[in-house]
Amino acid sequence: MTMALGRSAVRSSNSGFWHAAWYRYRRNRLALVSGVIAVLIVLVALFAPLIAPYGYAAQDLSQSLVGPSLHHLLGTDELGRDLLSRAIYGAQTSMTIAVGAPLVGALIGIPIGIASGWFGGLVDAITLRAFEIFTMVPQILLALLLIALFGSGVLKLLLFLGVTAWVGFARLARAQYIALRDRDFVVAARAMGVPTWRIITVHVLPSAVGPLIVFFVQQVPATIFAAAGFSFLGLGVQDPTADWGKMINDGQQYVTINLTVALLPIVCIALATLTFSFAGDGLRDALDPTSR
Amino acid sequence: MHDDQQPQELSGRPLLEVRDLQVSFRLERSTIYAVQGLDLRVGAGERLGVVGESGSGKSVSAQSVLRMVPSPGRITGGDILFDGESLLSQPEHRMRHVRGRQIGMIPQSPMTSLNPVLTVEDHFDEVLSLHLGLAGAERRDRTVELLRSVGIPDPATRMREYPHRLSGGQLQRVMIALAMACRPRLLIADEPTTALDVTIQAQILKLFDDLVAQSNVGAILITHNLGIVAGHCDRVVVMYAGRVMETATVTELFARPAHPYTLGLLRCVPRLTATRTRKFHAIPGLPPRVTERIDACPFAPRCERATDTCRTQTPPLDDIRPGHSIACWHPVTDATEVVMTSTPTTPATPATPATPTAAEPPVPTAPDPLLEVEGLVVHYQVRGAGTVVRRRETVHAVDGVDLSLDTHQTLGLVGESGCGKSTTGRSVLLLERPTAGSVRFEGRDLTALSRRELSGLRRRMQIVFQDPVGSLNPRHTVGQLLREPLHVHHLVPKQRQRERVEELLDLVGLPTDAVSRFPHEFSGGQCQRIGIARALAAEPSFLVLDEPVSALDVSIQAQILQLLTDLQDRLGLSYLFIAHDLAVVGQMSDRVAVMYLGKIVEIAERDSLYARPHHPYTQGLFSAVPVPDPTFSRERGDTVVGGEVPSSLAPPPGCRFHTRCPLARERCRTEEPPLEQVAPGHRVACHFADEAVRDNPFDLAPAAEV
Amino acid sequence: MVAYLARRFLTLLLVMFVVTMLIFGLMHAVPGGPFDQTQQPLPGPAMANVMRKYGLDQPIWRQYLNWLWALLHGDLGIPFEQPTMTVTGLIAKAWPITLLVGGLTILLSYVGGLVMGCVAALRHNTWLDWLLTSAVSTVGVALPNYVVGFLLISLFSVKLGWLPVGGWGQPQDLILPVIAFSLYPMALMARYTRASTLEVTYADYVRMGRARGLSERRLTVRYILRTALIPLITIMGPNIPNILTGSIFIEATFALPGLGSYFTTASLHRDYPLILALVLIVAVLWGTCYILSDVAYTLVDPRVRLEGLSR
Amino acid sequence: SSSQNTSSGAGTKNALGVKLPAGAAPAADQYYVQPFDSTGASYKALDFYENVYSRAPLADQFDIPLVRLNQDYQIVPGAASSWEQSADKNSWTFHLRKGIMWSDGKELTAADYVETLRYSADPKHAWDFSWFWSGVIKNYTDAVAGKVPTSSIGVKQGEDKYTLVIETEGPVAYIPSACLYTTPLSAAALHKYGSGSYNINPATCVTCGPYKLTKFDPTAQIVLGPNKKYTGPFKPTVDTLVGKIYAGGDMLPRFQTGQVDEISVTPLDLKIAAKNPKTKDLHLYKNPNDFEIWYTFFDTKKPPFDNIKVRQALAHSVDRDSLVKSLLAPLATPAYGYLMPGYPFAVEDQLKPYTNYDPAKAKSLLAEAGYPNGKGFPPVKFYWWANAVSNTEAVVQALTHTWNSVLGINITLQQLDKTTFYARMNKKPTDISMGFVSYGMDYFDASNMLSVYKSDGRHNWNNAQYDKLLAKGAAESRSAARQEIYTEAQVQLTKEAPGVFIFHLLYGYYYAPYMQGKALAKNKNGYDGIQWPGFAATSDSLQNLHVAQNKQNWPRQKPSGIS
Ligand SMILES: Nc1ncnc2c1ncn2[C@@H]1O[C@H](COP(=O)(O)OP(=O)(O)OP(=O)(O)O)[C@@H](O)[C@H]1O
Ligand SMILES: Nc1ncnc2c1ncn2[C@@H]1O[C@H](COP(=O)(O)OP(=O)(O)OP(=O)(O)O)[C@@H](O)[C@H]1O
Ligand SMILES: [Mg+2]
Ligand SMILES: [Mg+2]
Repeated sequence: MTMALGRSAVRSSNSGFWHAAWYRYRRNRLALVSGVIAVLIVLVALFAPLIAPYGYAAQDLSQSLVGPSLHHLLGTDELGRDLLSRAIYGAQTSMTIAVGAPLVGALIGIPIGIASGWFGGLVDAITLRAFEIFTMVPQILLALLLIALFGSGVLKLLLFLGVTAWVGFARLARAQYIALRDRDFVVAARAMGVPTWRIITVHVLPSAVGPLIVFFVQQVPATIFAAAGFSFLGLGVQDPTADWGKMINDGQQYVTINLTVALLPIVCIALATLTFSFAGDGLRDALDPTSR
Repeated sequence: MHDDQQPQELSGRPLLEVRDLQVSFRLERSTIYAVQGLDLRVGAGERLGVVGESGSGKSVSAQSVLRMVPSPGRITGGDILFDGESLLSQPEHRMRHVRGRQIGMIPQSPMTSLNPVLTVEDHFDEVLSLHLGLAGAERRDRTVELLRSVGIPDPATRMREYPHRLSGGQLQRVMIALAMACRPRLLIADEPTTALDVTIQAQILKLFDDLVAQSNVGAILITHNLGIVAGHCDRVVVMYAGRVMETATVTELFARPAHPYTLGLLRCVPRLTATRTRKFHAIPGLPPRVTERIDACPFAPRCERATDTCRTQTPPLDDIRPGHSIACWHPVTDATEVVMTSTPTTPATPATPATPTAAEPPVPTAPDPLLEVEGLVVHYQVRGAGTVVRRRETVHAVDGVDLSLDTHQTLGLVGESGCGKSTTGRSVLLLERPTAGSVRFEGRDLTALSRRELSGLRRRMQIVFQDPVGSLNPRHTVGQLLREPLHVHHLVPKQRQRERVEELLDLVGLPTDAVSRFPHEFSGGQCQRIGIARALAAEPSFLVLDEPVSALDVSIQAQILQLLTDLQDRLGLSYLFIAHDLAVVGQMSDRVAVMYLGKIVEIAERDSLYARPHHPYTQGLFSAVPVPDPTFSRERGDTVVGGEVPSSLAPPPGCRFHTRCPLARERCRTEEPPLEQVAPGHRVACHFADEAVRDNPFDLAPAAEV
Repeated sequence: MVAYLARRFLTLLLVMFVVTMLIFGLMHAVPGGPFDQTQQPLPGPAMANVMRKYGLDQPIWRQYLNWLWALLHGDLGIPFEQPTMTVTGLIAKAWPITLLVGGLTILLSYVGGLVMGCVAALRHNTWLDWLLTSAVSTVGVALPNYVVGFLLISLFSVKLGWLPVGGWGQPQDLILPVIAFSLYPMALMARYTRASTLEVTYADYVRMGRARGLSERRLTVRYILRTALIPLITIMGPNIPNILTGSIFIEATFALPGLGSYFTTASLHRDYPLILALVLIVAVLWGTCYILSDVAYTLVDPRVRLEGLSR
Repeated sequence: SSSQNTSSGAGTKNALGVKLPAGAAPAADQYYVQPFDSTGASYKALDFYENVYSRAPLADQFDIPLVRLNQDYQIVPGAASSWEQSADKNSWTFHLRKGIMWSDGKELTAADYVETLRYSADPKHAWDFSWFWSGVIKNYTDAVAGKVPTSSIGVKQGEDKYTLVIETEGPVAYIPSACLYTTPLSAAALHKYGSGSYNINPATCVTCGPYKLTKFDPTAQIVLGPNKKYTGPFKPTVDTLVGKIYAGGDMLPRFQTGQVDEISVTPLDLKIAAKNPKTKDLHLYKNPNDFEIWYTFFDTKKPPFDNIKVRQALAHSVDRDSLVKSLLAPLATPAYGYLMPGYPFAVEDQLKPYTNYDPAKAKSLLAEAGYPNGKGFPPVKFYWWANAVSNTEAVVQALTHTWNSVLGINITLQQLDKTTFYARMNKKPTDISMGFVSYGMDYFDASNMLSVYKSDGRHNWNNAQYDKLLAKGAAESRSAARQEIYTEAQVQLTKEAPGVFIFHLLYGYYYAPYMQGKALAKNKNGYDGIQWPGFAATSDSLQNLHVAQNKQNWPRQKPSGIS
């Protein structure tokens, strides 16, 4: 029997899917570079204290707004804080929020979406109304009220953005599960007597997870944006914590005085959003085993 | 009718001549040589059949004629002469006048081939004004006339519809009318009926024949079904791996096939034989992926006659007789014999007129059938249109079905699309909760079981689906797929699982290294083997086979059918075999049930049914099956089941078939015929079954006479 | 159709009821009231007077019912922030500005995005495709719009002096805010248009159209674009309410006296009537866009029936 | 449209009949455009007695207060030409000028003042500034509380309609200063319309000042045109006032492009302007405006700030000089006490021992308080709200950093929106144990600013002795004696450190070069630019400002809607 099979490397059956995805991902050069940068950003964020030459709050008022020098590779801000260090610590804050908020959203949204897509009926009807309610409330207004009520800060911002992000995840998960619910391979699993929870998790989830992961990755830049918006209103991350969105708002005023102060966070955000969206696109293709 | 002995092209210069056509697709890391030196010619009024397995380059060749090979593909050599003029050297704007005006095209999937946002009329307006400069009332009249000529009822109103409001059959009629709109001189039909039901297929092919005959166009009919070629073509080209293997007139080809590949194809076509066969002739292996130019006979790896010459030298396409050429180093000389031996009983015709009583006594029925379905009803509630409160409408998918199946037996279930076969299959497994009725499996009523009891029983009954790829989880490796049932039912201890998976793979004829691969890395036939292996993993005693071979090429189809037959023998399985093709069902089943619109209209022992179908619908189905025998096809009358299946939202009252039945009269419209015994084990639901057997409205006469 | 509209409208009402109730409760739970002073708090009796004057002394459910009752009479109340006007008057004054900017933004971003997306798709895999898709999406997707706005002001107003730095009154005032506001939706639009156009480009019916001898231009316009644009309705529909209610960021950057800024000031001032009015506006707009995009969907795509639509 | 008129209007008359001074631009150019940032503001009225904190820009131009302030913060006659305190010191009598006419034809009389003040005490009106007269004018507090009718408050017509008598609860020395806040409503209009809101509608506006309302659009601009029926004593050269209202955004570019004639600059603006060739040579006008003090307050009833040593430690660990120098200069001076030097009775040197920068002392104080090197000091939240003029964001960060690094304690910042901040701060007892706020004067007397720290006042700090000193100071009319009392009060306050005083804000202004006049010149304290209370009816700057010929070709843009 002739086997018209592709690559013949012997792979362990469990890692197979991810292995293949990784193979496809690697072939996409833009996605690969973006992915590497994205990972670097995350690493920088994780190891900020080790990498940054100064603390994020370390001030030297006598060194206010100086340009790049050997002491301060990228110069300092108004309070004489090292910009490079702030950008590095900024990665930590921004990435915590940008990754944490979608995570919260996913944790809330995906189970709801799955339940509503899989079981339909009343659960679905209620979920759909909840979608509408959440979409209809102006986000800024809600945020301001909640911040006035609970205060602001990295964690609270993260929670707020996460809680409002659930709808997207739920919608997507719902659509995925509705689309997959009646597919033959799912029916086959039912025919096999596989318990419902196992069908939902082991059989359907792997097919649904691709778009969800992609959505997650796309939410990362979107969340950086949203958080920056709150900083713009002065209601985001608290000083002196370094955060890119905050640094943009603080720094843009200095564009004529010290260009690095204004540009550095913009470059950081642009880099992060772009790499994450390219990486997201790459992931979408890679996670679909049927794409070339 | 066409005279097959005198190919018309001899009368002068052919309408279309393709010479040594080469087409290749340059992909990122490989090149696909889709067509590697194709020669063919079509004369006016001639119908050329192009057959070959999937991927053999049929469609690409057709696209090349219109210079429409999709993007990475390029015509790299050869020439295409239309009416003596080379099409390849025409500038693009001239080509546009050839397309649609000189050459019409009929697509494979009519459902996706019309612009969904334009009405049917818009499509006609476009071509008619573009090519013929028609406008206004004249254009409208022409459209109506065209649509009428392809049998669209009430064309003046129907043409204002959007495509999605028309059924597949009607759409294909529209596509044909559209292709004929400017009276082209050549018609290319690329598998025009693959997406359609047998009955509709018969209607469309008849239409095709009529049009070609009336308008004297040359026609290329691309198909993978040799049965169609036999009935509807004058000459045949057999393609394989982008090359012509054999070409001859239809009669010649079927009478004296000379290429082993042609022979192979012929032998694996399912036939309406008198008795059931348990031996299938398949071409082993798979068609190659033509990623390089093969300097050898491309068929050699699958050919039992292949020698070293075949593996090292390309055989030229040589005439062995006038008008019959083949590319083979070792042509089959005594083909008739081979074909004959491949079909042990009398070929092609629907059997000897054996009286049911004279037939072999059926396998003695066990006192307790394995599966017993009584009064099965499955209704779906769907949301219909409504004013303030949305009306709920009922789909009568299955409407009172009784079936029974004994151990180690196969029950065939046939019927047109949408008649409720799959629904029956699924509700038998309780994958769909029956609205009413009972399903007894191994003596227990499944509908009364608790969830837990049912899930325990599930491993005794499994299902294999039509779409081999879609039924396998694309994210699971074959290993995971096969281990799942073992895991769920705790069938084998963990450390033995691997061994068992390998056993299963072996059972269905797959190599053990398939374990770590994903479904999409396999061909359709291989996927179906995986699907079967998965079904078998749970060690069931009963399988629902829901059109397990409909999506496969004939050669692969035979492989799978053989596998299923062998497995049944080895493992003592019982099958509920669902198909829409009487020939396939006939090869597999001990008993056959014919379904129409949610009801069983006829059920009998296989041989009894095939010898003497009683229900007009059954007879219609028989007449629609394409038979790979030109003589028979030609002699068989061309009456086909007209019309289309009514909506199952509102099935017709009385006998559901009355809307399409040539025998229907008043009583049929009001009174529902019961399923009555006409012979032992043969039951029919028709008020006029006697008359049907006597008169045979669908011209099954030749069968009765032989 | 009528039935569909009626049903959608009813659910919309229900949802709005819940939304307003939610916001009503929330805004009363927040510390600080509309009449709190900063330097010196009002003396108790005076404060009590004010509260009584505006009905704020009543139990909260009462207040909500009062508001609902007034709403039924078309009365949105008096903005605490600007008691010299009615809420309706204030909105009538601010919203047109936002609508103008938003309308132009929608126009620019949709038309621009469409053209870019189509061109990119039709010139698939060429440098033009690359330029359009990457350049626009880089700026549009990678930078917050107020940063874009700030950069635009720095360049065109302060440095070159070609355009006003912001404000309202002359036609030139519109240019920079509209550009800054458009970039993101434009990038989004371009991206989706490109994807859906590419998808349709290889559809069967386009191939068949070509096989009938239709010209590429006709195929592009009647076959590819017409169907490629259909999914955009559902994708872009939800963005419209956001754009039409204005962006606080754009309005702050360009000093536009539009509606967007009220979304922050109203809640910062605890301007209850205004907050609720804004919530209503968004809800109504959102509901309208939802329904309109459904209806539009059925109009452009004959395959879709309203009843069957679900998202 | 931009007018760059360089022709002269000297000698011609403006719409009010004022002869234009030498070097002045033509009458058509005698308008003055001021920018206002409406972020966080709400514009409810144009009259002080209608609403104080939510007055719209250009308010209080429709009437004349009893007294006015000159550039040197001296009280000068306004509507009253003279005033005197009664012998028992329990009342003051003001003598009004005759012949000042309202635009509805009635004369300005004592009745207008009486009715206006009664209206202010009306519980139904719920005036937001009623605390100002509470405890000052006789029966005022009771009237506000609704215990007595408003007619019983101590504001009466004297012997004739040009005499106004104000009876006080006890001897109040600073009544003339306080009477800066006496821009009256028209009694007739007040009766007719029931409230002072008639003045925000050009059709119903009643004025006795030099301007009348021509446009009131609180989201875009407010325009005051010349009141041609004006009969009062003070005639301005600038006959049209435009208040441009912006919802946020940078003011500097608006000034640079000639949309407005003046801006108030932030420390950041100065840095940016210095880089710009067009603005780098502009003269920076600066003055204390309302003598704002920016300080950190504590809830002294809650640990750890109930410990005076903790508070003193915090006070000693701030290096105000360098903080001001790097973050605020030249727009602030370090604050060693609550009152800004230059403000009545302010002292500085006596206070420095309690607030000077002395990290060692700070550390030892903290150790004495039981937190050696900050050990055991609970984590504290430091609340603030953003204010660009005072560069709050940078200042609070610098402060936090200083405290944390000098004392080894853990203070974290928490920003709030303004409403929430004040709502929580003003709660009784306060909901904020440490926060950053400012206070600006309401009238030019130490009693005003110092009363902030009265018991049951703004902050949660009680000191009986301090209260006694304030009461004594209010009753004392001899200046030297008052100085002594207030010095003692300031020492008391600073020593107890219920707050850490950081800086006194100076307001910086840029005026387009054609804005000229004595109003912009340096006053006796050396400050320049239009002094508090601004270009208002309560100030003499009205007569001392004009638009000169635009010799520098500054790109002035004439706003729409003025003639
Ligand atoms: N667009 C394309 N890109 C790459 N390869 C293609 C393309 N179209 C066809 N091919 C390849 O060309 C070969 C011939 O394809 P073609 O569609 O002509 O086969 P066919 O005989 O029509 O098969 P089927 O019965 O499945 O329609 C196949 O190997 C196919 O993979
Ligand atoms: N889940 C469902 N909801 C509503 N209607 C359904 C559902 N499943 C099937 N139907 C309808 O029930 C009828 C029978 O469908 P079924 O799939 O059993 O037909 P079939 O004979 O298997 O057809 P095919 O040959 O196309 O597979 C059809 O009209 C179909 O549209
Ligand atoms: Mg094909
Ligand atoms: Mg089926």
